[in-house]
Amino acid sequence: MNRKTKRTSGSKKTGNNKMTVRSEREHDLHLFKQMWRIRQFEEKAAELYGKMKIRGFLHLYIGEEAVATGVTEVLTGDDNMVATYREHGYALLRGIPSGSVMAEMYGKKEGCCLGRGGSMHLFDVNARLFGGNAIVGGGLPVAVGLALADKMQGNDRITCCIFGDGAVAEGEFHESMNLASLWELPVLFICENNLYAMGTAIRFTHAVTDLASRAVAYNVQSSFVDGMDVIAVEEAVRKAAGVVRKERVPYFLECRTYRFRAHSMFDSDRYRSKDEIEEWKKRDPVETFREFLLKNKHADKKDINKIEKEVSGEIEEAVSFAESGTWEPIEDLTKYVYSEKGVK
Amino acid sequence: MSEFRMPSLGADMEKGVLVEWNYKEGDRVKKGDIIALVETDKGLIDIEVFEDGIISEIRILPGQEVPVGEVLAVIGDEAGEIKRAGSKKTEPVKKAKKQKKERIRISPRARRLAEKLGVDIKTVQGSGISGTIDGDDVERAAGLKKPETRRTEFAEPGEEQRTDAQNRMRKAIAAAMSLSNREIPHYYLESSIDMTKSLRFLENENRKRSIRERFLPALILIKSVAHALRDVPELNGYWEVDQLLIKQELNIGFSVSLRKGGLINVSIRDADKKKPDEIREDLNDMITRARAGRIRSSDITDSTITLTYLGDMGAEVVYGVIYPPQVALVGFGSIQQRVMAHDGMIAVRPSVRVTLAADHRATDGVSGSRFLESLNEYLQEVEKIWTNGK
Amino acid sequence: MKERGKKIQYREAVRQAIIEAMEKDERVFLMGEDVGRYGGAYAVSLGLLEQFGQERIIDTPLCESSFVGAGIGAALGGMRPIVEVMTVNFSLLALDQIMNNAATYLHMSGGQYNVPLVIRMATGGGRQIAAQHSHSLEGMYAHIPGIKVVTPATLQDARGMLWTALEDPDPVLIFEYAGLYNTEGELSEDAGAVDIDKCKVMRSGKDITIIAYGGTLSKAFEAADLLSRDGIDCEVIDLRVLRPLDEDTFLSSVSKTHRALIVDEGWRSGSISAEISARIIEKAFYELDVPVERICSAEVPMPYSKHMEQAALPQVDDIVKSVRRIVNKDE
Amino acid sequence: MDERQIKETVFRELRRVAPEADLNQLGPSENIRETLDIDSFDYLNFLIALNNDLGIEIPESDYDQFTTLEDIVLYISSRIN
Repeated sequence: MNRKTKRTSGSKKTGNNKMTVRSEREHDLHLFKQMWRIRQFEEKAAELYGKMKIRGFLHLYIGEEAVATGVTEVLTGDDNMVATYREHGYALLRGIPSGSVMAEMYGKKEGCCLGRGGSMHLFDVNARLFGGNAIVGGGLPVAVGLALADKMQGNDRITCCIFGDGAVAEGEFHESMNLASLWELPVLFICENNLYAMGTAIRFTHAVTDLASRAVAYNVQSSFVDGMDVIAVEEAVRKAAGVVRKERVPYFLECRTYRFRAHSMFDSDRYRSKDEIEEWKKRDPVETFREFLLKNKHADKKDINKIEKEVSGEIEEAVSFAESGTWEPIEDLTKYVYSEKGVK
Repeated sequence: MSEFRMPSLGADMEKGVLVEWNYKEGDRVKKGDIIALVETDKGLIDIEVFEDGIISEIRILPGQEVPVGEVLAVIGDEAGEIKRAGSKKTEPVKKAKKQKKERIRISPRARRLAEKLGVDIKTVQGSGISGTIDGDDVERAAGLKKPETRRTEFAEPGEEQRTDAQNRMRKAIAAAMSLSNREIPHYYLESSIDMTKSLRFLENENRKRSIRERFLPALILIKSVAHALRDVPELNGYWEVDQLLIKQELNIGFSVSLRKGGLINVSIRDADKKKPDEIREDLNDMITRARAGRIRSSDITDSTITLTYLGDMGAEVVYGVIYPPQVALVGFGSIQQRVMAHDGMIAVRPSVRVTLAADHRATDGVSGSRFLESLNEYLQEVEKIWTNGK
Repeated sequence: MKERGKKIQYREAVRQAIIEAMEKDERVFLMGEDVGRYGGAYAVSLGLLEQFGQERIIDTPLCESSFVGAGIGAALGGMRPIVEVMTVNFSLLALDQIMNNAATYLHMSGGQYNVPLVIRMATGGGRQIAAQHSHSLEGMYAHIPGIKVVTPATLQDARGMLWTALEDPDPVLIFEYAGLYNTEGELSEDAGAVDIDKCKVMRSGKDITIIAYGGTLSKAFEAADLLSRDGIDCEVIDLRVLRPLDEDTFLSSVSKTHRALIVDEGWRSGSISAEISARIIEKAFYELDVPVERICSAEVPMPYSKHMEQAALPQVDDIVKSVRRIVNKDE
Repeated sequence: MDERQIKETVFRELRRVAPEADLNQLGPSENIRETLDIDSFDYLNFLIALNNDLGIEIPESDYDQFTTLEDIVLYISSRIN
């Protein structure tokens, strides 16, 4: 954990819109807990997938927790978010109860989308989460549109759009960056560069692997940050979001991170070496932050254990909530294909 | 008690479709009655029964296609009457299982209407393409609708429509001709015959008769061919497997062209024994039936040789193709005025070019030319053969 | 007495609809290629930039996927966008956004997110602009649950469908047959919103039901007139809406005439006419006297040369010949 | 019997022999047998029919006066009236 930049004070606004002023110590514990929630949730999801409770595709966020934690720490509850299929962390941290996320992955009616979306398509109106989107690059134009609507209606919120290094090669990345810059729209583009587009390393997918440098072609401010350092990520996102919120223009932030698990449960992970994974695990965002807290006396064993207990309780509850969930009645199959008459 | 079977109505016929019965179970029939109508590649043919009796059981339903030799009905003698009364007669046994049952083409609407109105779809005449029955047809059959006339003036005038029957006939003729071409090594002989004497004889005969009994030139040709064949019997027979079977009876197949195309060889039985008037009447009946599309089975069976005469407006000469299993075919061109040598001088005479096509497996050129010679002799003294005296 | 409407062009009727919508609801805005300064590729939006300003008449770069996606986002964000994709041919670039986002958000989100978006596209061939510009793919879009597909063929529909579509909480695709923009007709002064879920019997008859839409409707009318001289009485139905299909109207018509002919400029295989034919056979089988027939474009990439293109497209002559064969049962 | 009635009778008998022929296409001076493709057999039946209907004898020698519609009508009207 390299600690070059001096920390600004704790965040004025936290993910859940309450004005909380925390001491640095409380703030760091909060960050650790958020990451730990994601880590435990994803580990449990992997276990439940093995037990056939969760089916279909499952893309785990293990290794990238620092990015989601940093990003959601800075956004307000009123900001929009458009994410991808690797969005469990964002869903949890944007305030969707872990039980309803787990139930959604079980396909239960109590899931946040009645079990229709599943792991890749988590939506929540209250959290202003406009989806997990399983089409690589599919969410970018939608984020641009959301920002366009806000600009037209004079709203001061910003729209955060999350995508991977794979999406940067999609035509829609180019089209969306151009539109956002051309129409001066408040879009925060967050690129989670985990070095692999599914099974293809970045050096095989990009002529220019320094993704942040792409933004200059669209006259969009950009920077990159070590995606394994939650403090650094939070700093970078705060700066980026500040530009977007104040200057009402887009910003492109590349978070350089790494996923410790395969692309998805079907992936045999042959395209990278075990050593490379072990090397990156040495910079595990959760473990390195735990050591940092203990070393700097920001936290002691008791605090950490308390967090770990709370989180494991939350996860147990989430699982039992999902287990006891019900199936959506077949009769509702065609519900919501179109709106019932009169719904505005 | 005897079984009435599907007769073979032509050497190449394998099966026929029973179109309709003229009698029902329990009816009395006598020899020669036309018991049913059958459709073959050659067209609709009336089937005669060859014995007296009572129809005790009808086995095949109208519309069914059955192979030659299949039992169509059972004809009992007087006793048959009792037998039938005793056992409860069930519906004629449907032999449909093996053969393809002729599906009635009927639209879904018509089928439902027929059920509703209690109309038997087998009795409904379909006005649609290839006889398909539609709702209006059923309503008409149920008397709910007056017959409708169809406006057709936009159909291109004079456009010939080949019906199914004509197509089948064309196929049958094609099959026979190609078989003949493939298997029969034809040899051809030709000669020109002065017709002056025979035409004059005919004119005198016709002058004595009313128009109804007038003879056409074809009669002279038929009678002279018949007598010439008596002199050269080996041209009158069948080639069976690998040998010639000379036939006792002498039935001349006479080619009759049909108006909308196609050809039927009607069989003039015992052409050598029958009197000219008998032949004229037979010919008249058979040609009228052929052209009306209602030929009888007996009209076209067991010809032993074929004679083609293209008529007075036909081509000069015709080189025919033998109808298997026959071994010869006599072809007459049109009777025309031609230049001929007569007693060393040029003369213009009505004459006919006649050809003989013969099967080289069965006969040789020498028989052929003897036939043409005797044919010529008879045509010079027609009166001799006319009264049947030899 | 309904006072006589003045003569206007189809494109003018569409423009009037856009103006009315933008005046009535400030959430409505028009976005698309060349809709502002150029006045629209088919001059539909001529003058709208001057009237509403560039905040609400937005020229987009040539990026169909993202400006259609932006339209979806703006609709999610509370606006009522009208996105104009110049022609259906270019909409293939935005098909992912339409199918995987617009049509899917509501259902996949368990009913949380509506996408009240209208997308207008020109469609159809017949103007010698060759294979890549002459597609008629409205039938393909009508395959997608979650969106509505309408095809205004008359002035009343061109004028009236837009407002109803904008009020609909779900995405509506409006296909304007390019060949119709120049056509003229009368439109009454008080013409206004019309429904977007019903077919319309435009000409009643007893011998056969001819189902057509968009570019083929006028051909069906012409054929019906010719055939009336032969004493054949055709019922002509304007589909108006390809999804959801208003079955009741064409099924009851076929129950009267017992014969159906569908005229569709799409390619035969998997076309909207195939779907309609299947539904007639499934639900009006016992009303049929003859198999349902279809006249569609030849299954070829549209050729440039005029004679070839005309040979590929359904023509009045084809309709007349088919109806004569069906009704008069000649070979 | 006027000319129209004779022509009608002739057409009726011709139609029996050549049902599908289009008689109103038949020119007055056209050779009937060639135009309507009627062979000697059918033509004899045609003459027999005229004999039945009109009771006139048509000897073979007169055949050459029986080739066109005009000739036939003339021949018959001269015999009957």
